[in-house]
Parts: sequence; C-alpha cells; structure tokens
Amino acid sequence: GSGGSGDTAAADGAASGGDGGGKPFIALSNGFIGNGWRQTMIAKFEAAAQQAKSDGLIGKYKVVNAPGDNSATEQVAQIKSLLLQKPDALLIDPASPTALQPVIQQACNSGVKVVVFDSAIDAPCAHVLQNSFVDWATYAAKPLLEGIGGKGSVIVSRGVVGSQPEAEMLDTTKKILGDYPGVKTVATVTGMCDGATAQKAVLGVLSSVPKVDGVIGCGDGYGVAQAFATAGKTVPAVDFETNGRALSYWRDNKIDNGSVAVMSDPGQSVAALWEALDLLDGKDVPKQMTFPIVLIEQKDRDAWASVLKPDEYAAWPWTRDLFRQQVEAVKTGGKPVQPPIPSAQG
Amino acid sequence: MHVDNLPAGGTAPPDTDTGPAGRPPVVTARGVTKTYGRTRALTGVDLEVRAGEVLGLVGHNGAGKSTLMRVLAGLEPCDAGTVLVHGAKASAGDFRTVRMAYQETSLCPDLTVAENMWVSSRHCLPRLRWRRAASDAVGRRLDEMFPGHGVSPRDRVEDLSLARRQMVEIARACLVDRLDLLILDEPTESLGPDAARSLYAYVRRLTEAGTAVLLISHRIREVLSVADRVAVLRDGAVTAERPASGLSEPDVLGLMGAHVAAAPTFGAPAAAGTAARETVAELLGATGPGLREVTLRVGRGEVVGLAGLAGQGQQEVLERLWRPVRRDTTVGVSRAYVPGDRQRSGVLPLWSVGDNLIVTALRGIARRGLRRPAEERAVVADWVKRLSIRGGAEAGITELSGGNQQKVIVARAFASPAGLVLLDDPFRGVDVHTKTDLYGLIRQEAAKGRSVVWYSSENAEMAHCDRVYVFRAGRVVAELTGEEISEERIIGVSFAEKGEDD
Amino acid sequence: MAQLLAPALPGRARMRRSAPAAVSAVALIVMIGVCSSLQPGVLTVEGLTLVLSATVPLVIAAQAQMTLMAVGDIDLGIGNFVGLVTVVSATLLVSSPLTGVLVLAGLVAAYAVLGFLIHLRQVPALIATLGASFVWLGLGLFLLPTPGGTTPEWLASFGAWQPAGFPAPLLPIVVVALLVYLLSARSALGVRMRGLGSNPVVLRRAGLRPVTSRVVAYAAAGVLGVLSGLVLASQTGGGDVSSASSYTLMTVAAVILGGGSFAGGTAVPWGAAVGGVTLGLVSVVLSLLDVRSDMQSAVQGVIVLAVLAGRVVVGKVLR
Amino acid sequence: MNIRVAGPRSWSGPRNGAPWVWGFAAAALVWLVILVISGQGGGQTVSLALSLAPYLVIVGLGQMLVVTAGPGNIDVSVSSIISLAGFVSVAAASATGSAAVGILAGIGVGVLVAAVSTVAILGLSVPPIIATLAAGLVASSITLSTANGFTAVPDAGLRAALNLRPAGVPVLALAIAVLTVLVAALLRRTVYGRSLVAVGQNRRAAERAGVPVARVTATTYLLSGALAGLTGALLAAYIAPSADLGTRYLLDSVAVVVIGGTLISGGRAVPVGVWGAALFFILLDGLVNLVGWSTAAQNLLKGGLVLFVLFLAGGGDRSGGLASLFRRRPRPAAATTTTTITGDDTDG
Ligand SMILES: Nc1ncnc2c1ncn2[C@@H]1O[C@H](COP(=O)(O)OP(=O)(O)OP(=O)(O)O)[C@@H](O)[C@H]1O
Ligand SMILES: Nc1ncnc2c1ncn2[C@@H]1O[C@H](COP(=O)(O)OP(=O)(O)OP(=O)(O)O)[C@@H](O)[C@H]1O
Ligand SMILES: [Mg+2]
Ligand SMILES: [Mg+2]
Repeated sequence: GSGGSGDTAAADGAASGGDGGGKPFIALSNGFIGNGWRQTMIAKFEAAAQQAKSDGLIGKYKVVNAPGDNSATEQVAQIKSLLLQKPDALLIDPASPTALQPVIQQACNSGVKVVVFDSAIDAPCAHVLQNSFVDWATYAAKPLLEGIGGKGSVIVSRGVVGSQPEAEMLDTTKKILGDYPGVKTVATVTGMCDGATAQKAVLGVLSSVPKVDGVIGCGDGYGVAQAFATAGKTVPAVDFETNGRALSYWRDNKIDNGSVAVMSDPGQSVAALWEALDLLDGKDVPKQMTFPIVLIEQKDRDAWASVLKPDEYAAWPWTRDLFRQQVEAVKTGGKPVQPPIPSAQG
Repeated sequence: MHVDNLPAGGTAPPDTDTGPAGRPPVVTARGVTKTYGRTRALTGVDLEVRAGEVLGLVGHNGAGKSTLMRVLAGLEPCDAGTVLVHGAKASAGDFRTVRMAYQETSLCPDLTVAENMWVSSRHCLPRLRWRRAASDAVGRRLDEMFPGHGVSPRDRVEDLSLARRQMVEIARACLVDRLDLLILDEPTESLGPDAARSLYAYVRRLTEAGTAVLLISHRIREVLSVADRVAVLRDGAVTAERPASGLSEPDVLGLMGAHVAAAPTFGAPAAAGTAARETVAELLGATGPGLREVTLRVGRGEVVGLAGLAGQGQQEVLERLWRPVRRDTTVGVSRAYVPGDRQRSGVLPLWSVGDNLIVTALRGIARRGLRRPAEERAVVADWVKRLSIRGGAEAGITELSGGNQQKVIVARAFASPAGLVLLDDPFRGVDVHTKTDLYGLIRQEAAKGRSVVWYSSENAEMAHCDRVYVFRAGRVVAELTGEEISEERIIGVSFAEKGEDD
Repeated sequence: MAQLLAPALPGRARMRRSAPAAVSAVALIVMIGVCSSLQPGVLTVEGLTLVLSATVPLVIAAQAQMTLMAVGDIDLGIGNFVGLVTVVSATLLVSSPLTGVLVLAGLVAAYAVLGFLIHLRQVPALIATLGASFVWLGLGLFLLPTPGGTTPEWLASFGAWQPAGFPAPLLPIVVVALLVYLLSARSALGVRMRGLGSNPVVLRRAGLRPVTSRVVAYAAAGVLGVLSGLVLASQTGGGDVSSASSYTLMTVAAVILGGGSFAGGTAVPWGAAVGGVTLGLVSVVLSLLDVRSDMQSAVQGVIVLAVLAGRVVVGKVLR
Repeated sequence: MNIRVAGPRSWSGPRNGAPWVWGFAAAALVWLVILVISGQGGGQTVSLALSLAPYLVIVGLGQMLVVTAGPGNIDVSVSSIISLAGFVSVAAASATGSAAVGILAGIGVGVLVAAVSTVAILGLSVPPIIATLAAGLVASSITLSTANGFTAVPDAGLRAALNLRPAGVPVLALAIAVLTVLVAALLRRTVYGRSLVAVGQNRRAAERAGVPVARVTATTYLLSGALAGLTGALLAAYIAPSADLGTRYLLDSVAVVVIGGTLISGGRAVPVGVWGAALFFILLDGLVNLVGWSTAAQNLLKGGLVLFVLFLAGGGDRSGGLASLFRRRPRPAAATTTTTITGDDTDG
C-alpha cells in the first residue's frame, strides 16, 4: 500500500480553488477499511489518482479511511475535517446509507462536488454511482440453479439482513427460485456477505438439513465451501467471492458444478474519480447511475485467477473513455459497457 | 432548628442538683439478645444510660460491645428483649437523638468533610444551600471540640491524616440538633494526647448540658478518669456495673476476666549483647514520605519493636523493609509480612484455612514451579496443630472468628522460610489467650535464628522485644533495650513533647 | 493505613486530583494548536464548529459513563444504547412522536430498572451492562435492521444550527457538563451517588438507601445516553444502531483521561468533557496530519497511552 | 464494573458447588430444541458444534485467566490480536512452509501485543481496560497494513488437520480439551496458578503474603495474548485471514467466561465452564439460523439470556452461582453482615 496522499506542494493547500488556474484537489472518504474489497477499492483509486496526477489532470488527492468498525460517526468527523481542507470534489464510500446526509448537504453547500459510490444514499445534492443489486442476485442464482440441473435442495445465505440491497436481492432470489419448482430451499441463513460469518452459519445448520446441492449467497462461497469441507461433505455449487483466494480455490479444487463468482465492482472508485473530473469540467452527468457487477463465470475464472492476489478483488479497469461510454449508455438506456478482463491486456 | 444555632450540648434540661443515679435514663436495654448464626453475640444485656453521665463500657474482644452499640443506636434490631428510649419502646425514628462515632470512622473518603456532614446530619440542614450550612456547622463544631484542628470543611476525607479523620468522625456524630446519647467507640485510638484532652473536655461540657455519653475503650485508665460509671461486658452480658470512683485498673481487668497482664514467662528476651548479633537488615538515614533520618538495625534472631503513637512512621519502616527499593535500606534475608488489617490485606476469602496458610511457603516447597501437595499438607497440619486453629485446615477462612483468622495469617508468615518476619500490629482484636500463644511463638522462632520486626500500637506488647525503637513524627526518638523497655518509659518518650502531628 | 506523617497540604491534594484532567487539557490544546498550524481555518468559528461538532455525542455519552463510574460501576452497553436511541429517533419519533417520546422515556426507565436489578441482585455491572448491550443491539436491529430513516425536522435543524459568533457545538458540551456538574458534584443527590461509590456502608448507617443512589445514577446515565443519541441522530440524519459502538470503550477512555477512576466516589464532569473532546479530536488531527490511514488507530492508541503516561509523570512530580 | 467490589464479599467458603454445569445445561437444552425442530442429525450437530467451539474456548481460557486476576482486569485486545495473528501466522507459514512455525508466529504476535498492554498496566499504571484497548488499536493498525496486498494463503495441511474428524470427533476439540486440562492443572498445581487465584481474591493480601503481584499480572496478560494469538493462527487457517477475523470474539469471550462460572470479580476460575458456555453460544447461533430468526432476535435472545442467568443467579452469594438459587436459605440480613465485617476493625 502506498501512502494515503499525494500532495503536490504543501503551500497551495487551502488556496487551490477548482475554477482558477489550480488543478483540482480530489478527496476520498472511505467509511471502512477492514476488508479486502475496500482495500482493493482504495488501491485502485490511488493508482488511478496517481496516474491522473502525473498526467496533470488533478493537482492533488487525499484518501481518508475512518478507523474502526464501519462507523458512520467516525466518517462524519473525517468528512468534516476534510471540508476544512477545501477539496474541489469529494468522493464518498459511505459507512452507512443515511448517516452522512447532513454532512453531504454541508459539503454541497460549500461548493464541493460530491460523488457517492457503492451505495445508494439519500442526499439530493450528491451524484450517486450504485450497484445493480438485481443483477447481482440474478447472476448469483441463475447460473447456479442451471448448474445443478434445476432441481435439488439449496440453502440461501442472506446478506446484511434488513438492508435495502439485501431486501432487493432476496426478492430477486425468491422470484428466480419460483421459476424452478424442482428446487427446494432447505434453510435460510444469515451470512452477512462475509465468508467467515457464512462459514459458521452454514456449519451450524449443516447437520440439520438433508443433502445440499447449492448455496445461493452473496460473495461468501469460499467460507461456505470450507463449511462443507469441515462437515466432510462435497462442496455444492456456491457463489464465490471475486478475490484471488476464492478463485484459486475454485480452480484448484475443480469445483465444476455451476459455481460462479459474483460481487460488486471495487473499480467504482476510479469511475467516481472520472465522474468527479467530468463534473468539475461542467459536463452533464446523470445524478444516478448504475454500474455493472463483476460476474466471473467458469470460462473466465482462470484468466482472473492468474492476475489477482489472494485478497485482491476483481475490478473493472475503468478508463476515462470507458467511463464516458458507460455514461452515454446510461443516458440513452443502451447496453451497459463491458470492460475488458485485465488478463486480456497483459 | 438547625445545627448552626445550637448550643454546644443538647437541649435536655440540665438538672445539676441530683447525682447521676437520680437522673432519668436516656436509653435502656432490657434482656437484649442477639445471635449471628451460631454465635450468640448478646445473651441478655440489661443496661441503662442516664442523662448527663459518662458510662464507660469495657470488655474483652468479641464480648459484644460493638453489637450492643449497634442495637442501642437503632442500627440493628435485637432478637429478644427491648430497647427503650426515654422510657418508651423505641421505633426507628426515636434513635435520631442517639449518635455513634465509629472507631474505624464512618466517612466516605472521596467526599469532602462538609459533604460527609450532609450524609449523616442532613435532617438538620436546610434543603437549599446546605453546603454552606454544613461547612459552617462542622467548622464551628470542630473549633469547639478540637481547637487548632487544621481541618477545612472543603478537604476531602482521604486527604486527611488518621487523627484528623477521627476528629471529623467525632464531630460528625455530635452534629445533630438534639443529642441525647453520644456513643464513642474507641475514640482516642488514633488521637494525640492534646486532642484526647480536648475531646474529654468537650464530653464534660456535653454531660453538663444533659447529654449521656457511652465510652468504649480498651484503655482502662482513660475510661476510669473520664467515666462516672463503668459497665463490664463479658460474653454477651453485663457482668458488673460500678461507679468509676474507687475502681483501679486491676479491678476492672479482674472484672473483665482477663488474666492480668501475664508477665512474659517463656523465653524472656535474650539479654545477650545485641551488638554481637549479625545484622540482617538495616536502615541508614532513611528519609521519605513519613520518615526522617531513620537509622535502625535488625540482628539475626532478634525481636525488634517499633513503638510510639499510631502513625508516627513505624509502618513506613515496615514498608521499607518489605520492599527495600531505596539505597538507604539494606535487607539481607527473605521476608514475610503479617498485616494487622486482616479484612483488607490479610485473608484470601475464597480459600480454606490450609490454602491461606500455605500460600507464602508454597514457593519454597514447590519444585520447578510445580506444587508438592503432600509436603504442603504436612506443613499445614503441623501449624494448625501448633497454634490449635479451630476448624482445622479444611474450614473456609471466613468461617473462623477474627482471632483464629489472625492466627492463620501469623502462621502463614512463620511457615515460610523467611529470615525476617515483619509484624504490622497484628494482634489488634485478638484475645489474651491467643496473644499469649502467639507471643510464645515469636520468641520460639526468634530463638531459632529468625529476626522479627514488630510494630504494635499496644505499648505493653513491646515488653516481648529485645530492642525497641520509639518513633515520633517520623523520627526515632529513643532506642530502648532489655530492662529499659517498659510501657511507662515508652509512653514517656512518645509524649515527651507536644505531638507535632496534631 | 500508611499515613503520610505530615498530611499533604489540601491545596496540593486538590492539585494532584485535577492533574489528570489538566494533562488531558494540555493535550487538547496541543492538538488544537497542531490543527490550526496545519489548517489556519480551524480557529475560526466555522472551523471550530466543523471540528467540534462530531465530538458532542461522544462527550455526552462520556458524561453518562462518568455518572456510572462515580457510583463504582461501568457501562459496557452505552455504545449500543446510543445507537438504539438514534434508531428510535429516526423511526418512531418521526412516525408517531408521542410513541417515540414514550419509548425514549421507557429506555431511561429500563436503565433505572437495570440499575435496580444490579443492586438488588448484587451482580457486577460490567457483565450486566454487557448483557444489556446485546439487548439494545437487538432492539435497534428490530426497529431498523439497516441504517436508515430520517430524523425529525426539529432535530435536523438543531444539527444544522449555526449561530453567529460562537461555535455551536460548544453550547451542548458546556450545558451538559454544567448540568452533570450540578447534579453529581453540587447537589445532595450527587453526594449520595458519590457516597455509594466511595463507601456504601456509610450511606446505610446514615439511613440513606444505597439503592436509590444507584437507580438515580442509572436513570441519569439513561437520560444522558438518550441525549447523546439525539445529538448523534441530528448529525447523521438517520438511525443506525451500530453507529456508536465504538463509544463503549471510548467513553471509558474519556473518563479516565479526564481524571476519573474505576474505584468510584469521584465525579469529573469537566474532566470527562475535556477527555471526550480530546479523544474526538484525535481523528481530526490524524486526517489533517496525513497520517497513513491504516496507521491512524495505532496513533490513536499511542496518544491515549501518552496522555496517561503524562498523567503518571505529573502524579509522581506532585507526590 | 464493581471494580471495587463493594466492601466485603460474603462468600461462604471454598466449597462452591459446580458452577460450570449451567453452561452445559443450557447447551444441552438448545441442542434438544434443535433436535426437535430439525428432527435429525443430533450427533452430527454436536460434532459440528465441537469443531467451532474450540476457537472460542481458547480465547475464552485466556480471558478467564485475566478475569481471574481480580476486579478491573479484562483484555479487550483479544479481537485485534486474533486478526493480526491470523495474518502473521499465515505469512510465516507460507514463507517457511511449516505450519508449526506459523502457529508459533501467531502466538508470538499475541505475546508481543500483550507485552505492550503489560508495560502500560504495570509501568504506567494505566487501567487494564484502557491499556488493552490502546494495544489493540496498535495491533489493528498493523493488521491493516499487513492486509494491504497480502498474498500468502493458509497452509493446506493445517487446514486439513483442523477439519479432521475421526468418528465424528474433531481432532482440534480433543487437542483443546487437553489444553483446557492443562490450564486447569496450571491453576491448581503450579505456583503461578495459585498466585493468580490469590491475587484475584485480594490483591493487597496476596502482595503481603509474598506473591509477586506484578509478575503474576504480567504472566497472565501474556498468556491471554498467547492464547488469543493461537486462536488467530488456527482461525486463519480454518477460515481465512481477514482484518475482522476476531471482531466478534471480544464480547463473546467475556460472556462465555462469566456464563462458565468464573467469578467476574476474580479469584475463581472455572476452565471447564468455558466449554459449556462456548457450546451454548455456538449451538444458539445454529438454532437461530435454523429457525431463520433475524440477527435482531439473535441478539435479544443472547442478551436476555445473559441477563436472566445473571439476575437469577445473583451475586448476593457469589460463591454459589446459580446453585444458590435452589438452596435458598435465609441469609442473615446482607446489610448487617456488611456492617459487621467492614466494622470488624472495631476489634481492639
Ligand atoms: N454481623 C455479624 N455476623 C456474625 N457474627 C457477628 C456479627 N457481628 C458480631 N458478630 C459476633 O458477635 C460477637 C460480638 O462481636 P462484637 O463486635 O460486638 O464484639 P466487641 O465486643 O465489639 O469486640 P472488640 O472489642 O473486639 O471490638 C463476636 O463473636 C462476633 O464474631
Ligand atoms: N460471619 C460469620 N459467619 C459464619 N460464622 C461465624 C461468623 N462470625 C463468627 N462465626 C462463628 O462464630 C464463632 C465465634 O466467632 P467470634 O467472632 O465470636 O469469635 P471471637 O469471640 O471474636 O473470638 P476471637 O477472639 O478469636 O475473634 C466462630 O468460630 C465462627 O465459627
Ligand atoms: Mg472478634
Ligand atoms: Mg468492637
């Protein structure tokens, strides 16, 4: 990991106004740094921002991660101290979908362009990049159910129960399951989209359920597979994480049963950077945009696995051009852009 | 009526023309019994405290004095019998005019003096601006009782010296708008002679105004000089009630059933030249909090006493010897410590007698950090027998009476291989029999070559020492050896000048 | 027993007692100094408002913790309790204000009952409040499984209130500290509470029921917890039961920094306020200092230790 | 925290019933409910619970030692240690190719973090809860920097060993059972163990009895750190190293210690009880998942049960734990006992 910031000159600190001759100062506030996805997200942003800085697109950038557990209060404090430094644009990966509303309003009022990504947020003045949770749930269930032949019994591992995305995903999952009358749901556990939690949760019910053919989850397949290994059962079709560890496990253990890896895209932070620059340039960008999910099917698995570190998550490599294509696609309602798989490039 | 505008005494009508015997009783106990589990603390007490008199109450340890006081002050109900206040059967509210000063003080250390006054005397303080009223009242009362006390109502109790705390405690007990009976439980134990004199002068003024005073003390001479009557409590019952005039100290001791100060018959202090002994521990000009230029020496097999009034630096010396961290202290042997405050720093309450007894010796017996239970049991059995500890090794330590607990703690120290045993006034609250056993033990162990440093608040105990250092204000003011050691001599040296502390 | 021969001068004793809070205050001033040298805007009214506002709920929660520590207890549930209050104020308080207010009052009552049971059953407050923290969390998740909701209008406008001339967050900090000071340090109730933490036997002998003191302390802590939650909700504009989970330990640290102790018997409302602001400012300083994000919690820990070490040094000097 | 346990403690002595049975009883109850609901796999449920419980037991044993050291002692750094030790042990194992080195590295990390707490507690007189909090913050920082770009994968052999269940009995559970016995023996049969229990009952008395209090305290925190490190090393191999691997182990470790019958005010440790309470927690999680209750209900249930057990058992007679409930003898007015014992100083 590189340092959290890349100041050009300490002297121009507060003075760098966005509209004047100075190049823009981009700040990113991240509500939580405790998992691999967020770390990948930050790493991608820092790489892109460093590049943008050497390309002369931005003057400086700064990343602030709220310490501790996903704490909205910490993030509010962090954003407030960021505002003191008068950034031109503020990118936010929020700790909580509501907690930041007042402080975002405050930022907007002081003339800062705010781009929120990874989560819908109820702040009318901000631009939002969000994931398509319907797509996510569909990708997580459909290939898996096809893979097990449309019949058998499955466990549903729910995400953060009660959250808006989870509700949306559960609805979708139920709808899809309705299309497969041969499939029986034998248990519903709470996996919190986290391998470790899902591992314990699934292990807790494994002894009480009959043979399981698949576990429909939300990026917790590695833990679920471990649970089956512990119980001495064959690993069913699962939804893996999109990180190197899960993909290698999937590849090395030859789990060719319809499993897929599907998660949201940590590259969103880069897309958010491009959006912020476009906003600062005065371009017209929709307030709400939905960006594609990362789905790794068996055919692409080995390509991804070879480029990812164990804790690194697959991210779409957004470039400014790709981003603008996606914006066009959203505006016109066209087909979303499909960025290339990194291995294809190198 | 508020404390501010109170005369020094109570408001009971002074009737000076009749003698104490003719005055009306303030509090009367009739056939009071009280049982705690298997212990019969009070076995039918009849006692009358009359207005305007000082009644001295004496008795051996565990005789039931404190229990009786709690009953008379309305803090605890009795099992049978009655307590009458002003001749009528008392209900809870009637005890407001009976106040008690506890020996261990009943103050909250974290609160200021004024706040402590509110806690105990809030009924006679205004609801608003009580802080000022309490400060004024306690300041005035202290001025009356202990001129030059040096206590500010805003001081926190924990910042006060033991003597000042005791003064505050007594003033606290007197701070009430009507005082019929004042109970003083061992009030002078930590007061200097001046303060004690002031206190007794104040007691006189109180009784002149018609208040009754019940004085408990183990200092018989003091009781005799202040009290009008003396009551003796023995095994939970009043066995004698006499006018104080005409009683002598031996008379009272006889009434208490104590074997009159048995002279040390066993292993009397070796008169052998102490200088010849090898030095095992030494303080050379030790100075620090509570100590000024203290120089003392402990020889092998020697029993060294630290005497003087309480809190003059004796415990600081023990502390230095226990943890010789400074360069002015050298200790050449291993040490063991016998604390006097057994509740706070003595017993390990979850353990049995055996476990408590062996915990110090454990280290020596164990091999490579592993215990050797058989050897431990043998040592425990030996000591339980030697000191005839009631209940045996298996009993829980808290099931024992105080004296027996103290025996265990003393045995703990002597069961260890320590070459120097430090005694921190360990025989408070221990009865004569036990004490005699333990004195014998100390002499025996000293004869085996162990050294003992012994702080005692009871100067008579110092007679069992080979050498005694008398302390005052953190200094050694006298070193007495052999024949020179006597209670009179020690007291004489301790009080030779005005105590600096008060 | 070990008596100081020459009794410590009262002035010195008082100094020794206020030394910890003084050390924290010095740390606080140093931090503000560092902030303003890095970012001159900090010392303006808006700057102070921005910097201080996030510390307000923590400071109020620290007062709740302080109240319980004064009676010798400790509250390991305050974080989740504050979170629960934000949830209530983002849901019930909006949908049906009356129910919301009743529920908040009920939460205060629940705290009082908790204190009563702790006293009655003679159980350690540590573990009872730990158990209660699971309950608060469960209730919060039950009401609002995921962060969301909106706070009532009046609460939001309080959060956005920006008076001219002085930094708005100072007002709640000072007012609450003053109220707690009046309750715990000046009033008769406060004497009873501190007396309980200091020596419960004395209370009983004086005919004061210790259980009353404990229940009052818990009720006061409940009220302060509700206040803290309301202020937090006004700042975050919604409810999140886990938004304040870090408060549990942070408030303890704040009270310790402010000169409180676990032993009970002392009330340090001003100290707790100073300690809370100090802790709250740490993350601001860290982000201004460009400390690497993954090193921020280490620096936070080191600062806490350093302040406490400073306390030890000052304590040694004053002894 | 009742750090200053109000005045005296009215223990009736060393004969203390069997405070550990209640955790096992609760676990058995939950197991029965699972059996009734699912109607199958009773034995397998136990077997799977036994493969999850050991992790909680190890960290619980460490926490138990700390809690036994007396009022105010608690180790809130265990969660951070677990997470950090997870990364370090996986890194060490993959660097050297030896799982044993990995485990030792995990333990070593735990000891190092605990050393920071220990220095703060003993050297700076920082209260343990704050000292371990600060040390934990430092550890979690190191965890985050380690996690960034972490490439190693857990040792496959170790993982296989952790999943080994001959005849349905997890090997790890057996190993940890042995560890529990060792800890129990440590407490009973060694000088250190006796010293720890003495310090926990009455720190001042232990100090006056010649127990090296500082050394015992230090050893205790280091042991707790070592056990948390071991937990982290094993968990990382069993699950995968992650920055929040240990998060839920903090509160749970304290809770299992108390439910297991260890005195929260110190001076009595019940190693076996940790097992019962850990099984109870694991099975409870399983039950909640099986029934499909939300996390809200799960937390309400957990908190409610902890409070119920606590208030039912009460502390008036701290020695008896729950057992005292059922032999409710009239206590000679608690208030007066307190008065006398504290007032015992009147003697003499
Ligand atoms: N609360 C109690 N529970 C059990 N036993 C008690 C209690 N209070 C007193 N006792 C017992 O009652 C007896 C009388 O005790 P008390 O304290 O009244 O003695 P005392 O005369 O004051 O002795 P001392 O001179 O040592 O102070 C003792 O045997 C004591 O152990
Ligand atoms: N709190 C208590 N709980 C249980 N039993 C007690 C308690 N206090 C006293 N006893 C019992 O009463 C017996 C007498 O105790 P007591 O305290 O009266 O002794 P004592 O007369 O004070 O003797 P000593 O001089 O040794 O202190 C003890 O042996 C003990 O068995
Ligand atoms: Mg006795
Ligand atoms: Mg007595």
